[in-house]
Amino acid sequence: MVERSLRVKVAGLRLENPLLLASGIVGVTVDSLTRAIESGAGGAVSKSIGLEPREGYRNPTLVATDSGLVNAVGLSNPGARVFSEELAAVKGRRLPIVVSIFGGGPAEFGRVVEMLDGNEFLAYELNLSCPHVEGVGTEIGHDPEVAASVVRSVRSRTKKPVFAKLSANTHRMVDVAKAAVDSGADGLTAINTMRAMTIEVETRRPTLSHKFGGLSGTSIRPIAIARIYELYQAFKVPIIGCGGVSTWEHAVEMLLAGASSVEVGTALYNGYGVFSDINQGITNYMVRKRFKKVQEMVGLGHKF
Amino acid sequence: MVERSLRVKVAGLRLENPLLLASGIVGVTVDSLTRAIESGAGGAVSKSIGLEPREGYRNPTLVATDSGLVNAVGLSNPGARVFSEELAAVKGRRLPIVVSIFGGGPAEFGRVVEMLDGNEFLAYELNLSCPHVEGVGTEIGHDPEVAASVVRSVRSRTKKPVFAKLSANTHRMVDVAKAAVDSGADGLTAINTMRAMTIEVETRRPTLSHKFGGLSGTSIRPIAIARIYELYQAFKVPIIGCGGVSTWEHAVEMLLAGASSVEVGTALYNGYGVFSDINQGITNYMVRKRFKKVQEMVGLGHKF
Amino acid sequence: MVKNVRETRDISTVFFVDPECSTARPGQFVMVWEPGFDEFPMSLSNYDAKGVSSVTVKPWGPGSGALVGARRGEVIGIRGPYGRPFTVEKCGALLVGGGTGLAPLLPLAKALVKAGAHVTVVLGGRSKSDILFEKQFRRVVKRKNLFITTDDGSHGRPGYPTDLAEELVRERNVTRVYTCGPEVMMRKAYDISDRAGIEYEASLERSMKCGIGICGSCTVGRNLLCRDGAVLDAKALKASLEEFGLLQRDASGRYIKV
Amino acid sequence: MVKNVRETRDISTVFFVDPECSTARPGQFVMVWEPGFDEFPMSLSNYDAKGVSSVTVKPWGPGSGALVGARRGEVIGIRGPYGRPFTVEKCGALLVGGGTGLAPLLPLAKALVKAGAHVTVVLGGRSKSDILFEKQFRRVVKRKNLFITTDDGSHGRPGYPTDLAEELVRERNVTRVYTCGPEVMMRKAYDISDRAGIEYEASLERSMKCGIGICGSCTVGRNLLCRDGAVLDAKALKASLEEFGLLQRDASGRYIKV
Ligand SMILES: Cc1cc2nc3c(=O)[nH]c(=O)nc-3n(C[C@H](O)[C@H](O)[C@H](O)COP(=O)(O)OP(=O)(O)OC[C@H]3O[C@@H](n4cnc5c(N)ncnc54)[C@H](O)[C@@H]3O)c2cc1C
Ligand SMILES: Cc1cc2nc3c(=O)[nH]c(=O)nc-3n(C[C@H](O)[C@H](O)[C@H](O)COP(=O)(O)OP(=O)(O)OC[C@H]3O[C@@H](n4cnc5c(N)ncnc54)[C@H](O)[C@@H]3O)c2cc1C
Ligand SMILES: Cc1cc2nc3c(=O)[nH]c(=O)nc-3n(C[C@H](O)[C@H](O)[C@H](O)COP(=O)(O)O)c2cc1C
Ligand SMILES: Cc1cc2nc3c(=O)[nH]c(=O)nc-3n(C[C@H](O)[C@H](O)[C@H](O)COP(=O)(O)O)c2cc1C
Ligand code: FES
Ligand code: FES
Repeated sequence: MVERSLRVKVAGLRLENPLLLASGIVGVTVDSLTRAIESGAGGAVSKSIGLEPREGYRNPTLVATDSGLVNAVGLSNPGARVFSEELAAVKGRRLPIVVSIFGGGPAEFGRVVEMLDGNEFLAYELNLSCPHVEGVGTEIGHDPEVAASVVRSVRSRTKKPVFAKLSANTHRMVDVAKAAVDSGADGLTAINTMRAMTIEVETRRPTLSHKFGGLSGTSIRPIAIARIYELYQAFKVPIIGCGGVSTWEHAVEMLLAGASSVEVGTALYNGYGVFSDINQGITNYMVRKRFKKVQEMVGLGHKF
Repeated sequence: MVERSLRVKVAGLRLENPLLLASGIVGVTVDSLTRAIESGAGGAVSKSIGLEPREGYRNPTLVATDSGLVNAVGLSNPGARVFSEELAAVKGRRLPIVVSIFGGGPAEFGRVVEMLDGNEFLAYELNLSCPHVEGVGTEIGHDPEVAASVVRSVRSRTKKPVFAKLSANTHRMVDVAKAAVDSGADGLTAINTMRAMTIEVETRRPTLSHKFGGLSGTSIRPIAIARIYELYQAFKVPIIGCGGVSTWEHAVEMLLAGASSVEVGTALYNGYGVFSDINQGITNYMVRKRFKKVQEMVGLGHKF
Repeated sequence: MVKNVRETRDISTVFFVDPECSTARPGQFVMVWEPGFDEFPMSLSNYDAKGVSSVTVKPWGPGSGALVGARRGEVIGIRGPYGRPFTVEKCGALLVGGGTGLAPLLPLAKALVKAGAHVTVVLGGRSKSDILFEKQFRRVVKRKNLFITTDDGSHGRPGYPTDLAEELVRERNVTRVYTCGPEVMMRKAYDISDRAGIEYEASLERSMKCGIGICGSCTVGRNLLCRDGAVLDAKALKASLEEFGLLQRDASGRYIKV
Repeated sequence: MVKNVRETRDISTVFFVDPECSTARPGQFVMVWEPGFDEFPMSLSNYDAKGVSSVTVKPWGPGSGALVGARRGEVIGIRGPYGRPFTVEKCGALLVGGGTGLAPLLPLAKALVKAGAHVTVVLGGRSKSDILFEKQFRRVVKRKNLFITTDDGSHGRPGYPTDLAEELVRERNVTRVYTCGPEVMMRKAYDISDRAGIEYEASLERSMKCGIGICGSCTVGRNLLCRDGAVLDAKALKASLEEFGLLQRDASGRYIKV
């Protein structure tokens, strides 16, 4: 068998392969992030961490439908102080962890960074795009000016690379991205879940306790591909693709659209083996199509 | 078997049942609209008709993926003059046809109405939301002011009910809806397709000739449900639900979210029988749950 | 794409491998995507249990032109097989085809013979060098059951294939006419069958976008050709006689002459 | 919901019909949705080929409280069965359970007996009126293999079920301990098995949001309890001894005492 390195460099991050665990999927604890990495992910993004501990919404917080997964977990997280301690405990192990953070505005984002920044991790992903938590979600991600001030606040407090995670629930995504990039974001992550709801017909109730949630999984991939394609046309900074990837074809499709690396979330439904399966598929494809590096594939869908 | 009437009244439209054929699905010709009605649809919305004939984009214009259907047909249509002649030919048959129209701005919408209005049909649906045709699609549907002027232009030229069809690609959907309602729209249709793209990995090309298209089918239903729920909270005018309905459960879910009637599009993939199947399912549900009229179910998901 | 065989002056058969086509039946079509050019429907002219299949194509636009020029190893997209096939049963079958319309008639002839039908075939073309699949049909039906007509008389009988078909319907025990080719020819064959009171199936052609019953671009009356056809029988066509052989919808949905 | 059976002072068994549960195996759980209140994991205490199934529940929050009060005909949502079941094979089995932890042990006992295992059961409870499923277990195992302990000595042997378990491990040919109940008890049983060098499986409990390996709320070390458990064996638990029986994560992900 021909060997291929899957190594990628994304805004200074060196990853063994282009796959990352997406934020909020199993990665509430450093143990879970580690398991994803040991299962073959090039990196792992933590659950979004806020200033204070949050229990999130009452169950049901997730519902699997024939249209994909709809969730309103409600940004449950142990808070920046506790998570900082968890990170401190794995110091020296050089785990390729990206920490996702959220907050109610620039000041709160800044304080979260101050509490976490001393630890060993690769980068920040700013969750500007949770579609179902009032005050910390889309209010920030749909408004270019607020997004800019959040990115500036984070930028001034860390030397680590900063990725802004975008929402496709707005037609202004490219404007928000521009604000983030102009304010110092090193890269963009697209996309978060799509605002959604399901109603259960026997009980006639919205299924989720929070009623509104976010749609993820296969259903949203064509939306993600379109948004990544638009971002690649508009910006030079690297893009982390996210949304509905569960096979190597999906991952390659996202690279071709312009993503430099690819997050996998809902597909964890099929177990941690998804990372090595996808990597194997990408390797086979590269051999067959004679690509030497993953980077060569990035954005190739724009050639035509 | 217990009998149940499925009759509904939606902004003055009297329909035999709450199902409508969605715009752009088979309904390019009056023959096809008629077949949908005879197959059990309470009404049928035509392909969107513009001022001039349009051939649409080159093939491929549709691609079926594991995430649903992505299309960029490009608003192909025979033009208002020809379509008006087709409508004139069925005069007196009292077919429950809704005519969807599009245009580049208020003046163009107005002229289309002038050409069509003399014919016998139930109502207009204004396509303010095609996600993949430049100049006549989302430029109109994402901007409340433009939407308002389009609705005013149509309103002043017809006595027939007018429905504004909305896009979920923007976080401003409710603002656009408000502009439409304040300008005289009798009802709202939600949602159109979601902006999307697919790239084929063997050839590395965007699959559609137009590259960008719109996602429809099961994948988008939870997005549609959320938007319909929001509209029902905000407005008194009736809502026609649309997006990913293929079973009676889906249709009931949409009624519970607040839709007064339900359009079926991509599910025609399974043939015209979908209308009678869904109607049968709704009837059984009504019997089981002791509903006497469809109207009783509308918006029940808001009770909790 | 595995092979490209030149059949006549301007018609080529393009072979490819697609496992899903192994389940094809005579008269079904596929949507062929020629990347960067177009996507269009094509009748299957061959298919086997392993999915080795072919379409037989005459260049008429950028897509089919590119397909005819396609080289071994090139990637083309195939969706399908789609559509309602011809009826295959023991009967007195008369196949009347012209031009690339012979494509779906070749697998049909094979299937009918296998089903024990008595099969007579008329191959039509403008001139000797336009006659398609003569060799292939000879392998399937007996010499006395294979007829050729050319408009210019350069091969077989001079005249239209439908002229000969009319004679054959009179002289032989024909219970069903199967036809594919120019729509004017198929309409003539319809009128012949109608007068003779025998069954009739034709594979029509319309502008197709989706191939799966969604877009509505392929209507013949109330029928969607991609789902209810491409093979339509006399009953389906009877409702569209003001259209069949005369009018079709262009890509915008307006009627134009066929 | 088809039936609600009061088992003890505060524990009820709620029967329902769910065809998917007909494929359940001992130790698997379902997510029970009590509309308007909560959704929570529950071990299956009964299931049959027709999908008639049950969970046995002690009210501890709004959801389980509502479930215990649920009446015949009420609609509850059931997802599952989920999770890794207990190992069912011919062995020397000792089942140690307390409180509603006996729920998954009942179908396990039945399955083990069927598989030819030698099955001994210890039922624990605070007091006589807390002992669950005594009658049901009597139907499955012989009198001499069924033991009862109560903390207050009001029924069976006074003391903890684990005290008795330790004796039984010494006296009988026990090759695997199966346990479910309060985590402190299960940890004790783990230590006993570990010292005796025999196999061990426990069904743990953690806060669960999704039940399908997505949300990460149910971690025990690197294991997701909903997928890798709820039944974990000694090997899986050995890596989490600083946690097992001592700490668990609350809904925010912080450690709290079990
Ligand atoms: C179901 C179906 C499937 C098709 N599949 C394919 C395909 O796979 N590939 C492809 O390239 N094309 C296909 N076509 C296109 C179709 O074959 C062409 O429209 C047809 O062949 C005419 O094109 P031509 O230039 O070859 O024929 P022409 O050269 O115009 O004529 C061919 C023959 O038809 C006879 N004919 C012509 N006009 C008349 C008339 N007025 N009355 C009676 N007979 C007449 C001629 O005498 C001659 O014998 C398909 C068509 C149909 C209906
Ligand atoms: C896999 C799993 C599935 C579960 N499924 C359900 C379910 O379906 N329904 C439900 O309501 N709950 C369920 N639970 C919840 C669980 O049963 C409770 O946590 C447990 O029963 C304690 O609650 P209790 O109040 O009944 O027990 P308690 O009354 O506190 O104690 C029960 C028994 O455990 C013994 N015990 C108590 N403390 C100790 C100790 N320190 N050392 C040794 N023994 C001790 C007592 O002596 C007594 O015999 C499940 C738990 C697990 C692990
Ligand atoms: C249960 C769940 C929790 C999530 N939590 C977060 C989160 O905390 N922060 C965040 O940025 N994205 C969160 N997401 C979004 C995912 O990171 C990802 O953007 C989305 O699920 C689309 O990718 P997928 O289709 O591969 O899952 C969550 C998604 C799910 C399903
Ligand atoms: C092939 C195709 C063509 C469409 N054309 C139109 C159109 O012309 N006008 C319009 O308002 N919507 C059009 N739509 C959108 C549908 O009317 C509908 O809003 C959308 O497909 C979601 O519903 P569904 O999931 O039931 O298909 C089209 C959709 C498809 C799939
Ligand atoms: S080709 Fe689209 S409906 Fe037939
Ligand atoms: S409950 Fe969500 S991962 Fe286990």
